[in-house]
Amino acid sequence: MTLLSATDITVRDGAARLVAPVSLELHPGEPLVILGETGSGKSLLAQAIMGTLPASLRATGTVRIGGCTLLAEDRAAFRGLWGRQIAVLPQEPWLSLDPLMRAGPQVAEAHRLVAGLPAAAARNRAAEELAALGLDTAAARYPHELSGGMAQRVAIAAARAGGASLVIADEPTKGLDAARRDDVAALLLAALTRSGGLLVITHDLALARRIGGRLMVLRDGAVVETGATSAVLSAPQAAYTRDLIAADPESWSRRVAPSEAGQAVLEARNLTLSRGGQRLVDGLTLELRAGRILGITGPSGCGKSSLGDALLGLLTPERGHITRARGLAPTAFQKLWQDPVAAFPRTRRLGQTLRDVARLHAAPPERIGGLLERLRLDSALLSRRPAAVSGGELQRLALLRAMLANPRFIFADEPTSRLDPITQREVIGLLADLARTDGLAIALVSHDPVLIDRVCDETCSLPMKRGEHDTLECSDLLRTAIG
Amino acid sequence: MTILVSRLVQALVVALLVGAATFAMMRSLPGDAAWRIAAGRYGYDNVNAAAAEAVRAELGLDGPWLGAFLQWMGDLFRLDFGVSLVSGQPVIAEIGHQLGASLWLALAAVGLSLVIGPPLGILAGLRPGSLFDRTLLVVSTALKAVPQFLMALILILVLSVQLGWLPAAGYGQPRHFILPAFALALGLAAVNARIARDAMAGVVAMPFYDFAQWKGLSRAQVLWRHGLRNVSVPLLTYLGLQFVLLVEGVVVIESIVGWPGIGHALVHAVFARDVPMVQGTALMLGLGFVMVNALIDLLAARIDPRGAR
Amino acid sequence: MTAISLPRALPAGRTLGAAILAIVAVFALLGPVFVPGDPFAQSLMKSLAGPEPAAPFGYDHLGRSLWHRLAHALRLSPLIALAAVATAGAAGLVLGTLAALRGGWTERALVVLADALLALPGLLLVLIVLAIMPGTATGFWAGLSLVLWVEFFRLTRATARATLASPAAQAGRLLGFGWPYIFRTHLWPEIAPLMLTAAAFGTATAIMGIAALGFVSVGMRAPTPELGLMMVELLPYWREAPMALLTPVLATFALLLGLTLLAGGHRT
Amino acid sequence: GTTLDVAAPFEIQSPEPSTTGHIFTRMGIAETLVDADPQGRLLPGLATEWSVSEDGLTWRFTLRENVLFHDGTPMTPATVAGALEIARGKPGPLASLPIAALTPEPGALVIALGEPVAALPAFLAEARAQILAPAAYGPDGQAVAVIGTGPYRVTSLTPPLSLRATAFPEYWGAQPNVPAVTYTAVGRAETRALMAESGDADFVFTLDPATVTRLSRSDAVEIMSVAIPRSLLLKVNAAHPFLNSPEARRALSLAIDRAGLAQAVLRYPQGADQLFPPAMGDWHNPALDPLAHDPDAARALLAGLGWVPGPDGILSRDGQRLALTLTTYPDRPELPLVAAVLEQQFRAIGVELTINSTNSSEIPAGHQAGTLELGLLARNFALIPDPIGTILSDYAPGGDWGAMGWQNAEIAALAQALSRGEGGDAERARIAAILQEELPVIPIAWYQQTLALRTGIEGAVIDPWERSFGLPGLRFAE
Ligand SMILES: Nc1ncnc2c1ncn2[C@@H]1O[C@H](COP(=O)(O)OP(=O)(O)OP(=O)(O)O)[C@@H](O)[C@H]1O
Ligand SMILES: Nc1ncnc2c1ncn2[C@@H]1O[C@H](COP(=O)(O)OP(=O)(O)OP(=O)(O)O)[C@@H](O)[C@H]1O
Ligand SMILES: [Mg+2]
Ligand SMILES: [Mg+2]
Ligand code: NI
Repeated sequence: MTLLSATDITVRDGAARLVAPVSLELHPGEPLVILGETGSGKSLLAQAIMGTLPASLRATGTVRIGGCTLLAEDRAAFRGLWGRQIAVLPQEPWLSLDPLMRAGPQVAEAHRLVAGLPAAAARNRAAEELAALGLDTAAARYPHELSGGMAQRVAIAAARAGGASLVIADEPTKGLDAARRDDVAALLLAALTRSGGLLVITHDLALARRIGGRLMVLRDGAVVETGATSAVLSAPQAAYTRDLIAADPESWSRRVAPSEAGQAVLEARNLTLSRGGQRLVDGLTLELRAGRILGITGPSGCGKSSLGDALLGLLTPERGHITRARGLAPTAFQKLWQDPVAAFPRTRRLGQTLRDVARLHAAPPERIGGLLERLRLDSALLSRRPAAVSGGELQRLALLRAMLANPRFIFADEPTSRLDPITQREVIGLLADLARTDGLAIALVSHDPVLIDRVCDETCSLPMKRGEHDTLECSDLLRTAIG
Repeated sequence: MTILVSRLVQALVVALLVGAATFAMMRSLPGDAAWRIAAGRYGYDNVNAAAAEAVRAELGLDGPWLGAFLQWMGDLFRLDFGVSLVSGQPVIAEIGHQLGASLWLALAAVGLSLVIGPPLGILAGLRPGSLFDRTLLVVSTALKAVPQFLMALILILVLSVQLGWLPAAGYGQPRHFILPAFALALGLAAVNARIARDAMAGVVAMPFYDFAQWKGLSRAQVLWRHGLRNVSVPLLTYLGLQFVLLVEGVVVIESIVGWPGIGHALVHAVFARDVPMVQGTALMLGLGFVMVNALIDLLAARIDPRGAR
Repeated sequence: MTAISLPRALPAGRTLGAAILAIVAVFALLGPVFVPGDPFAQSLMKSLAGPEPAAPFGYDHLGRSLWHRLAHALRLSPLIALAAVATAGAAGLVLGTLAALRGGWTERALVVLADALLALPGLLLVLIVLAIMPGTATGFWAGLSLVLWVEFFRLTRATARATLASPAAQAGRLLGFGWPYIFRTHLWPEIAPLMLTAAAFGTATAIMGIAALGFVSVGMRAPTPELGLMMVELLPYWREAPMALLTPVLATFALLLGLTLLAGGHRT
Repeated sequence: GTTLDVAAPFEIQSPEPSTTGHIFTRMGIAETLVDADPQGRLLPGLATEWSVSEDGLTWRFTLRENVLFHDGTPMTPATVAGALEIARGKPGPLASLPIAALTPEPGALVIALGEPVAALPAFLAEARAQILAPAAYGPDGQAVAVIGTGPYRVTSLTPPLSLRATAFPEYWGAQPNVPAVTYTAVGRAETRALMAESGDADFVFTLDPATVTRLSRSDAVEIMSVAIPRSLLLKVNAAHPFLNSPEARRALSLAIDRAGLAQAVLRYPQGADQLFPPAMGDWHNPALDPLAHDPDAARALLAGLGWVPGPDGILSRDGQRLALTLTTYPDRPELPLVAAVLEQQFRAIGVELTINSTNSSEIPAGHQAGTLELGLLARNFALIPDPIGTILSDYAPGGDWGAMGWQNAEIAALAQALSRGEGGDAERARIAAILQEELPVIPIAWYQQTLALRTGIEGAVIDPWERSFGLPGLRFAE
């Protein structure tokens, strides 16, 4: 018996085919995990199955849910399934809750209006469910007062309140650290009853292992491999899947530290940082030497980026000194941003931007070509704008841009958090190369302890301060996203 | 709390600005104030050198600059606006009378415009690019292109002369409000329909709006429970700004329907060089704007707890 | 990778807007060439007479050809409005960028000033400026600029703050670029579309503002053909010659519609 | 209804007679010692009769008995003297009179003059000479309430736009037919017309030309109009180097198409062919050569003065363009219109005109400062019901609203004599002739007063002296 079966789903944007015919089945009690390259069509596939594609795209194929068969192009037909048959768990849970309504009512309204409970009963049910998820106090709070994990749980409760047995979750752990990731996985599995279904899209192999069930690997809109999750992960058949699994930091070999330490490029002594009236870093002392990689870890919102800003002189420390090695140009200190798209001028072609930098630093134009080759980038990319190249490519272009300024130090702020494992390995590998060959000092920020362990010569772990960092960080996200 | 403090600072600066600007500008106006005041008082048939001299002697208009300015600001901060140069009545009493008339008119107009504009705008915003959306764009542009005096005239012609439902002009009874308020409201509605439309289109594009539907709520339920709530915040913020636009309309409408309000008084005061009246009126309008916006800030903060801006 | 799902119809709207404006401009510039005539020449005996070949839109109350008056009005009114909008836009851009760049007291002072100016009815400001320079185009330009700059300032400041704090601008600074480069490549592309929308609305506000002032007898000086003034002049004859009155109203409508469509879509 | 609603353009500033008195007399609330009939003949008002001494210096006004103010207090010689004493302390016609003393005597008021003023009773018929009760005035002489003696008593006064009044039961004369009246100030002529049409106002005062044509076709209202002693004229700075010869002024006059203006713009049957309109009775001189329209003659006159046309058709002389600024005011909507027409008609003879439509005070102020070049204005010759008052102040020798930079000893002597009560028709005709010859001001049109009356109201009479609406005489027809 199948809960859902989708046959020959394609998605087109005009003439361009974004998802090739893909078929899949969901069975009761057995989760399905979809892995794949960035931009391979995972989200579009899920959206086509749920009838939630953006209006500009066209889908074909058939979807059978429960007793009825629907045509993928007939979006209106899916309406009746939402909430009652399919619980849709969106990618960004804190953006999915109405910012102006308290959490409780957002769950209760589905009980009342979808499941048809009377108002008082709906309120009680919502309160019970939230309490069961460990959220007794959250019911009366607004979304911006919830942490990411809390918002995630509220969204799950709200999505399922209508009584749907089938849960579809698109990257539910994006941007979360390991502990929080496991919480979410546990929650999704707990919601999966014997007769229910679960479909999870992710880049994260650890999450895939936790979920189990069956696995499907996508690339360029087509299925590369399917099978039981544990089987595929332990014995991948397709080459791409093998690469993917091999690219997991878990399987990286540890970097060999250069024998002799270079000279100090940057020193921070007794550094104390505060932001928004909150002490983030207290009396930190560190030294960055040429050719060495310093790992910086710590939970979300603990001040990793802020520390970088202070080291680069973008943020004035409350106390302490930062000394740069004598004789280095101000532009010898560069940064790689967490989100590379945001770090390029939106409207300018990439080539133009790079040429501007080369001209400013009196670098010969051939230098760009040389670096492109070294970073294994196609020169055709230069005629595009930042939004039109992939994340991995852009991160490498960012590195290229920084290299044009002849840096001695690079602060790499979570440079791979949005990338799939293969692209992630490429970028990190490049950084390590640069440290070795060019003698760069690098500070690498990541929330993945394994990655840090494999690459870095030494580690600086920022502790989580007491207080409500969690909440604050979420509210920041909300504000930038909505405000 | 910070809302109120920042608005308080704004109010203070408004007062200073009004004080200094009215004083400086009215002093630097071309021509002679005594003459203008005399014309305002005695009318064009009777203004002559003797009348201007009498005014000059009575008001001591030839005093030195600085002393007059300091005296002026001092009085201003004691909320003593002095006496209207034209009518001889205390400014505060005149304004008190007129402000009431204008305020009710303005409120009636805003109320009416809210009944007309946002519902249409929301309907259009739900389906951006639809025929209804485009029609609304054309109609609201047309409403903006008809000057308010013409709008008032058309309404009088239809509602009073042809249908005989409403009085053409006058002041005093509730029925006198309807026509001028309507004339003002149509212009405002044209604009706030656009605002509501854009806000609604924005809200519809938000992930939470989709998510609410994915929970299983019907379109109407989502609109009612999530759409309106989220549209109301930008609409409310815009409403605060609208009071400034309203002043322009009020001036025109008041002079066409014979409404004893502050806009009408303002025009007369500027012409007659009635400095205390101009200052009092401008200050009242400015402070009124600040107050309305403080209220709106508070209200918006209640609806939207994420903190102002 | 959020998909930009602005309706495809939008560029069509823009094209239509541009087409309307082009027609208006062609009429304004070439109308008097197609049908030669003088916007000031009166023939009292033709007062409010209907159209004829020499005056395709008929005559106004003083027997002047509406065709020619309208063509000239469609040069003057948009000119004043655009000049005011340009000045206000430039001032708003400079001060807004300055506020976002300098921060601190400069920013606070400018914000308070803009807020306070906003609290004063624009009409009052224009009235006072006009009392100093009565009835001249310069007076309107000055008064309207004073009113309009606040919006451009607010817009620029908000965008500039966000943009300057963005990783892209930070990267530019780190790479050693100067402010002019940052302004050109980062700020301006973000601000320009917003400015366009605000400018379209500002132009509409200015044109209607001039009309409203004409109504309280502080408009342009008498024989000058100007849209607002034409409406005010023809108002007394609304029943005798409704088409004469509607002529400037329809022209204003076309102008506003063109501007609205052209600028459309960039409102968030 | 039992209430008669009046709509008129004048705003109520305050209870003060010096600024708003004309509304109170028009509405039949306050009265003056002397009254006037439509022909300008003086009639008894609060004074029943008056006489003057041989030397013309002492006037005696016998006061009406049993007159009560609206507050119930009786009118006495002392209260009358007090009211007039306050009135002449304020700007107005009374202030210009050589009054030596105002003495209350039993049953009468005696006015002693420093020199003879034959028109004194006419001065006392002016609205600002209205008699209010002592309680109407504050300690500084400013009126704080309207307590008059007229047939209507104020029940509410709400400046700037409205006033209500009801019949005063103890009025000394006949009770009015209409028991209650209201007054609404409506500045826009269009609105007033629509109020007449929609029935919101029963009596609408002052209609604009365009409205008259339209309303006269309506059954709901009746239009009445009468010629009034008011002229639309061009005030000329005769001291200006371009305008200091009578030929130059005559050229300007010849450039004006008065008939066209009157018909198309003002919609009157005819333009002015001399300064004084027929409504001024004795002052109108039918024997004068009418002013004509002849642009060719105008050009010839200017050429005779040494002006030659430039490339753009504008004349110039010694390198100076014949460019002048015309100052006018929008309070009367027809003035800017006429100015626009003049601009074209003057251009036709090579004179460039810049129109400055501004506050009305700019004309007298420009006169005083000597900076005015041309002023377009509407002059009321009947500020008091005897035009000699206005003639004296405007042309003997010159005045804020009259001749500028122009003096004529003969006119001055004639006017002084008339004012003293010496001379008659011959002197008046001579004054008119001199003005026609010299053109210190250029007449353009004579005015008509028009009003709209709701159909079914009877007994209306328009007062050409603009003193009264004649409300007590009105009746609602059955
Ligand atoms: N609305 C759209 N219009 C046109 N193309 C789109 C649209 N949405 C997505 N795409 C394109 O379709 C492809 C697949 O997108 P999709 O979002 O499904 O990728 P994904 O596998 O979910 O990637 P990620 O892991 O980055 O979320 C991408 O190349 C993307 O650029
Ligand atoms: N511009 C700012 N003004 C005030 N507070 C800020 C600012 N930027 C960040 N913060 C606060 O400082 C704290 C640390 O932020 P930071 O970005 O350094 O954290 P992080 O460790 O990099 O977190 P993440 O892993 O989410 O990137 C957070 O609580 C955040 O809310
Ligand atoms: Mg995706
Ligand atoms: Mg960070
Ligand atoms: Ni008025």
